[in-house]
Amino acid sequence: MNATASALDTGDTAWMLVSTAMVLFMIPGLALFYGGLARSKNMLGTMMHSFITMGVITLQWMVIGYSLAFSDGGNGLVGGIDLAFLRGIGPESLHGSIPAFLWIAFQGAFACITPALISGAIAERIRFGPYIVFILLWSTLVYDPVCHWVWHPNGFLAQAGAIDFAGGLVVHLTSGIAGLAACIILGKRHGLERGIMPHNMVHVVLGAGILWFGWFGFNAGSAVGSNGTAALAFLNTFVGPAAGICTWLLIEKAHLGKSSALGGATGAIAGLAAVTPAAGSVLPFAAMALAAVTAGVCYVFVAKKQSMGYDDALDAFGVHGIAGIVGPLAIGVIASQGVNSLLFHGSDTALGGMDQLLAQVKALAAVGGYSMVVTGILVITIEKTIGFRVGKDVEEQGLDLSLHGEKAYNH
Amino acid sequence: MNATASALDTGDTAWMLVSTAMVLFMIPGLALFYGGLARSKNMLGTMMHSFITMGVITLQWMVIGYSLAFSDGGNGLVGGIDLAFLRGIGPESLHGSIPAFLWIAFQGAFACITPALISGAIAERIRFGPYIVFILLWSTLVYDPVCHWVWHPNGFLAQAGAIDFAGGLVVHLTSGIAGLAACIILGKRHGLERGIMPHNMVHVVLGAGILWFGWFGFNAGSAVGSNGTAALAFLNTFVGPAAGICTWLLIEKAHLGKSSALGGATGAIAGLAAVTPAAGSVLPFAAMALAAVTAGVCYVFVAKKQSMGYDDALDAFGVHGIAGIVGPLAIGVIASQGVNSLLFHGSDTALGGMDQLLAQVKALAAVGGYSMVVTGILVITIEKTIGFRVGKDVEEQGLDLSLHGEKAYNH
Amino acid sequence: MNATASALDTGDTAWMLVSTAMVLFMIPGLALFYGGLARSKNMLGTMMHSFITMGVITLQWMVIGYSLAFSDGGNGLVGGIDLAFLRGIGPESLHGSIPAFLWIAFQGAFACITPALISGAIAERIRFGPYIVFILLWSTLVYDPVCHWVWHPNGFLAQAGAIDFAGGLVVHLTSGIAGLAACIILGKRHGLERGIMPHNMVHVVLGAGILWFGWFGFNAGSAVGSNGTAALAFLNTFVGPAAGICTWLLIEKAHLGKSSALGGATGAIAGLAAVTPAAGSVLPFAAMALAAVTAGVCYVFVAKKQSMGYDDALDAFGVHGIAGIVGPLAIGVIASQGVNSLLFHGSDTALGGMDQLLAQVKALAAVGGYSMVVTGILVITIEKTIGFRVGKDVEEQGLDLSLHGEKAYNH
Amino acid sequence: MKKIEAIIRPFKLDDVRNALGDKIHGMSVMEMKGFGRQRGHSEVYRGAEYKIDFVPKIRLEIICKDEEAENLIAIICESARTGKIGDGKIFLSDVQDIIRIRTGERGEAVI
Amino acid sequence: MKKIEAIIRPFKLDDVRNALGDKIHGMSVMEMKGFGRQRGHSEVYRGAEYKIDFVPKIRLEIICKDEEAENLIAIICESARTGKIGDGKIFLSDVQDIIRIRTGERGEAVI
Amino acid sequence: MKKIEAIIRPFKLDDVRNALGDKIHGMSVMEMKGFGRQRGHSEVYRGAEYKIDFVPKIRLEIICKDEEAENLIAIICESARTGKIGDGKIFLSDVQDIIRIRTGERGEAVI
Ligand SMILES: Nc1ncnc2c1ncn2[C@@H]1O[C@H](COP(=O)(O)OP(=O)(O)O)[C@@H](O)[C@H]1O
Ligand SMILES: Nc1ncnc2c1ncn2[C@@H]1O[C@H](COP(=O)(O)OP(=O)(O)O)[C@@H](O)[C@H]1O
Ligand SMILES: Nc1ncnc2c1ncn2[C@@H]1O[C@H](COP(=O)(O)OP(=O)(O)O)[C@@H](O)[C@H]1O
Repeated sequence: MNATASALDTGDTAWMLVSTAMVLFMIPGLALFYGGLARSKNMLGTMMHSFITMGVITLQWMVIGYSLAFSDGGNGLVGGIDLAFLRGIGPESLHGSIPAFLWIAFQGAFACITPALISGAIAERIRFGPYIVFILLWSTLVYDPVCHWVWHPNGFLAQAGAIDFAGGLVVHLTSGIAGLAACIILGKRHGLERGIMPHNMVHVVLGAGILWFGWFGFNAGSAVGSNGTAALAFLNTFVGPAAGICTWLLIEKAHLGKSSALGGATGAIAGLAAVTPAAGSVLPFAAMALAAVTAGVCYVFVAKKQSMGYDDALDAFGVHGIAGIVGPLAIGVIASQGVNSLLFHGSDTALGGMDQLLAQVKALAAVGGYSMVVTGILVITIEKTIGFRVGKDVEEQGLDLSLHGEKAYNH
Repeated sequence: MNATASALDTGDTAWMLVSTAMVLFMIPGLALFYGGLARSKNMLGTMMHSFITMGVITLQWMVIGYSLAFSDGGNGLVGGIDLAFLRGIGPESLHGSIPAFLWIAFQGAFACITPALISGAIAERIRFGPYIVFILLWSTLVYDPVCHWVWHPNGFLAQAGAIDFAGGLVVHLTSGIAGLAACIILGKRHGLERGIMPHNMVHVVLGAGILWFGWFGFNAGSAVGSNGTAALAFLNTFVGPAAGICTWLLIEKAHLGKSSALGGATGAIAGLAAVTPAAGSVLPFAAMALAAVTAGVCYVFVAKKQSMGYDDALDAFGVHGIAGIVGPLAIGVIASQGVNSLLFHGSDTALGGMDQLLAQVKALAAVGGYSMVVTGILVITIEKTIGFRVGKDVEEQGLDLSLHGEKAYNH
Repeated sequence: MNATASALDTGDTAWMLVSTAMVLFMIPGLALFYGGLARSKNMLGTMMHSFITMGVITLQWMVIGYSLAFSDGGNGLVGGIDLAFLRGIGPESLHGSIPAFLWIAFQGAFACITPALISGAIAERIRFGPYIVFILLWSTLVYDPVCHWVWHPNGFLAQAGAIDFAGGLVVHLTSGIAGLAACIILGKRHGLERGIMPHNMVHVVLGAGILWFGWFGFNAGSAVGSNGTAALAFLNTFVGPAAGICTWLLIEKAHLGKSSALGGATGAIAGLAAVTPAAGSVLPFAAMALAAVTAGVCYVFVAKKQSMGYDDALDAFGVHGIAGIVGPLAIGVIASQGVNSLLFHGSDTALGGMDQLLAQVKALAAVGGYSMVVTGILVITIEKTIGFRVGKDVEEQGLDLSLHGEKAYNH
Repeated sequence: MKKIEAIIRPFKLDDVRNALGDKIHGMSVMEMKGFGRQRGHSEVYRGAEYKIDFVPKIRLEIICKDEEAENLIAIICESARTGKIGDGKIFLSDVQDIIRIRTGERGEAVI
Repeated sequence: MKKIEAIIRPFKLDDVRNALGDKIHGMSVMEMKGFGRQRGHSEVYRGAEYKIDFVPKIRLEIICKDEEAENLIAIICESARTGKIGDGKIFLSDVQDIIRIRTGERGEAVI
Repeated sequence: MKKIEAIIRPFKLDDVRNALGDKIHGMSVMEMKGFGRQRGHSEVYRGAEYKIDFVPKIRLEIICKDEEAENLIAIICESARTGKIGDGKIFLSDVQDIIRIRTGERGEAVI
């Protein structure tokens, strides 16, 4: 990275140490959240889809991923391979006011959680080995380049002025769209028409709680320092989901007459995903409005998905994909309204105004389209060669026993 | 706030960012703790009682709560409305050495968890909508003013010299007393006489673990900085509950012949609540003694509650209320003994001695009495108008299915 | 302590506050991890084995443990008793750039978790009271002195140049060996020959996630500051377990044809334990290699334990003991290879080279042998006097009901 | 000897148990789900409503002497009744023999 | 009256329920584990493989009139069949009486 | 054909299963709670003690040929016995028919 800094700041470093740990803690949180939504026979398989990213994507990141995303040695589309194996980086290297190793870890945590999000769309019906192949390729071909486009100063979308504070485009849009593509290609789960219900809502609510906790590190850590922007991002990560919860529960009450715990949890996640790209860029009441709108749009997509004919099992697209579209777009809208003093907090860019909206739309199209196409090719190729989807027998017996030789519960 | 500070300190800010996240993480912890103590048919409803505060109280705090509690524009009884919608506060505003937005978030987390504590007293038998109405009114009419009394420099109890480091009065006493009032008014659960047992002790123990973890942020974060007072509060939050655990288990062993996991967890929570008001004001061995005494008193109240005729379902009063009385009182006793060098660590006040004890008693009476009266009026009004308590059918079927349309477990 | 520091650093203090809380949070994580591996009838008893350390060991640490481990008033074998009851230490005392009270808390957290690790070896068959007696004596006679040997500058192993960054020797070796000795003496569980399976793998995976999260505080906190060494330790704690996961799953797949969730979790823990002694001393790719090798060795021990005739119920020796041997040894090997620039990051010692390997071997022998002997004497004495192991009836009914008067689950 | 199998509402178990008092010397209890005339409930899941036919029930099994059956049935009916659809049913059938594992005793004496 | 007790594969419950449609007015469902000719599965636990004989099954209990039994059995057989070992079994036995708790009614009318 | 229903202590299941060996070709197992002469246990809850009547038990169901029943009963008695109150009971009753879902076969051949 080309950030220059004269010296390590212990306060900034302290916050980044913690926020990195918090982001990584989101992965067991996600495993619990997704697992609870699945059926008990698929609990462990579903948890493994998240958990394994901390194994294989971590290694990929150390070997090549970080370099592809953040080395200066590439062009606007992808980084070079000069930092493969972290060549030349040592414990004394700095990134801004924090150790370079810490920056690598922080970004590595993002690289791990993003493919895990995809797994929600194709849960309860995929093979484990091919899934690992898929996420390794996807991280290398989709995540790392998109990360470079948006977050490396040389990236073509960064150059175009796109704002994505903590990963609306890089994390939620890429994974949400990938989930949509993958679940369309791989088809529906057997028995879906009769309704498949979450097997353990306690896991879901606790998982959402852990995700929210970790998300403070995710969003406020994206300030890469312990400062006013971090505090702004923090407050937005607190009040945005609050608005998401209230919105979801009100719609649900109006629509179905009841407010559910899953509704509250989903509204919170939708709100969290919504404020992510904007966390350090908009003021709190704008973040609340953004989260409320996003939660509303997510509600519609999630409720209508049955009739749309694809089986986004745990709503990776319905929540993360939608929020990854609405969030970045809303920033453009807000920035274009000239209401900066009330809603918008500065920007890393000189654009603002209508240009900002165009930059956001362009980024959405580029990132969404790219993720869709590459994911489609990957999933089709894996399915045709080694086989991605499990057989009907395995699906009926459940992934846990069939693929992992375990049962989640042995009362 | 009238705190003046020249500059942001990255270390203080780092610690406050984390401690705010930790306090918020207590809410899923509390949801798990309370939920596990309830019956399985009420698991989600009970979790929602905690979880929903992060939705609605957060919004209330942003709109008006923070202003009522912390604006300088009021008097000794309540803040003004000049900071409603955080008017005039921006990402660059500071509170002492940390961003003002961070201070607002930290205090907002306290505002969320306090009403959640109340719900334990009236668990398993209340309607969801009226509960939301109740906590919104309660926060506005009880929490925000009391917070102002004790923690705003202009507050009449702060002026009187009352010590409440991290919320023995503001958090535990207000909510514990409110729980007592509410559960007396709403009456007992059906079937209580036959014994109602916790449905999942693993949730209870894990919830207690999460609460303890978050409590380090709660107490040591109340130093509003990364310094010696924070370290003192931290150590007290470590050793106090330890004494609480040992005390509870010993009493239980002597009384019933067995030491239970629930006893350990309850002793820890009693110890945590006990050291809260004193965390930054007493030395570690005083904190341990304080926690031990409190745990003992709580044991008696919890064990005797059956015969006292009210149904404080999950012991909101028996633990938090009692600790909220014993803790603040004990500070006065310690301060009045002239044993400062061994037990007492400084003070924000010039009082000390017997005056301190009087100040504490006065604060206890004011806060406890106020919370009791206002809560009583609120609960009776809600029960008579829209109805607070569920019907017998709903109680028998359980809140989860009846009110939220969900089951916690679907094996 | 003889560390000298002119002033408190808020950044260092912030990181140490958090990392101490994170280490303590490992204890509920361990309770969940171990508990899930046990049978449901022993869930709470198993959780209590971990949880109770936060009660009794905390008190022991305050009264005498800290002094025995860290006072300057002793010799090379043990500290003095001059710091008993923390005499002379106040909120203003510093340890390096952090408050002394914080240092005491951080080390106290280590003192709590270490005996909890032992309990895994003897799970599902011990009495609660005698277990408390055991851990109190063990902490006083084994943990505190060994801590002094290795981590106090005067300790004879510290003097000999042994490297143990975050506790491979002090934590994992002592407890792993103690577990082995204790489980051999106390004998096998009834019914082991028919296979005893984990009762709740979700608890195991979540517990592993919490442990990993906390381990960032454990390892990176051992830098006692917010700096480059902390970042190095952090990154190693991220990538080491990743290598552990991949290694375990690959071996399992090759050996048994399936990769299990428990395998992933165990590989992560093995990797974490492996990098612990080396976290601040080796570069990331060395940490990965170290973790991979350790995970492989652990796999063999865990898989073969049945045939070796002892019942290390939850693999306290098989994972922590083995990692506590391989990790410290590997540091010596790496340091002795003259590959410092690629693998090794500085050292607190002037040794290096082959001398370092000898110092490590000496430390291993001293610590392992001492823990083995003292633990053996303690366990035999307790078993012969008050009785350590439960009767067959209690074992059959389960610890929860028999000893604690509770059931974990009440559906 | 007779086997009385009663399907009742879960929250009525304690009442039934108390009403039977010492008229029985043992019984066995299982959790199950039933469907019948009682409408099930609807569950809400991410914007959609699902109709669940099965409701949780408790199944009691009591083995008794022939002459005790009528009385026990009457007690169960009374104590398990709420009067609303879904109170449950009792099935009566014959048992040929009964053996106490502990002693090997057989027949009515074992009850 | 007859009691039909059917042991089926868990994932076939919905099919059986749908196939029975309104030919029955109620049934009871329990989770259980069974062993039979169907090979159990093996579980992997820390480097070792364990053979688990018991497989999860669902047990249905339907009380019906004598003349309905054959038809219901046929429907269950058809809808629960996969053709692979482990599809399960149906046990048929006599029930002497049946009582509706809510009303106290007895006999076939209660079904 | 006969139905043998045995209520045993949970930790005896493996012993019983092993003792039955290949004398049976299948069985079904359910978790349940029972109360009988065996004293229940007491549970401790926040300073109070509660008496719990019901103890966890396992219920086996084996369908066998008439002539096999006595032998199987003897084996179960022996292998499930601890000699202490609470070992459980065995109920024997008639089964009228048995059907293999997979093939539609009926009668003793199916066992
Ligand atoms: N024909 C049947 N066979 C087996 N179980 C039945 C039958 N009919 C009803 N049940 C059981 O009895 C329960 C109550 O029956 P239901 O028709 O809902 O109410 P009620 O007994 O008041 O008429 C059902 O949930 C089911 O478990
Ligand atoms: N003799 C028996 N007694 C009781 N239950 C049996 C018996 N035989 C089989 N079962 C039950 O039927 C299930 C299916 O039987 P199995 O022999 O595996 O397949 P299939 O019915 O296709 O021959 C078993 O899992 C068990 O629950
Ligand atoms: N009359 C009965 N009807 C149904 N089940 C019974 C009956 N008596 C006992 N049982 C079952 O048998 C179990 C053991 O009986 P118990 O009287 O405690 O011991 P024992 O069989 O040694 O006399 C009980 O827990 C209960 O499940």
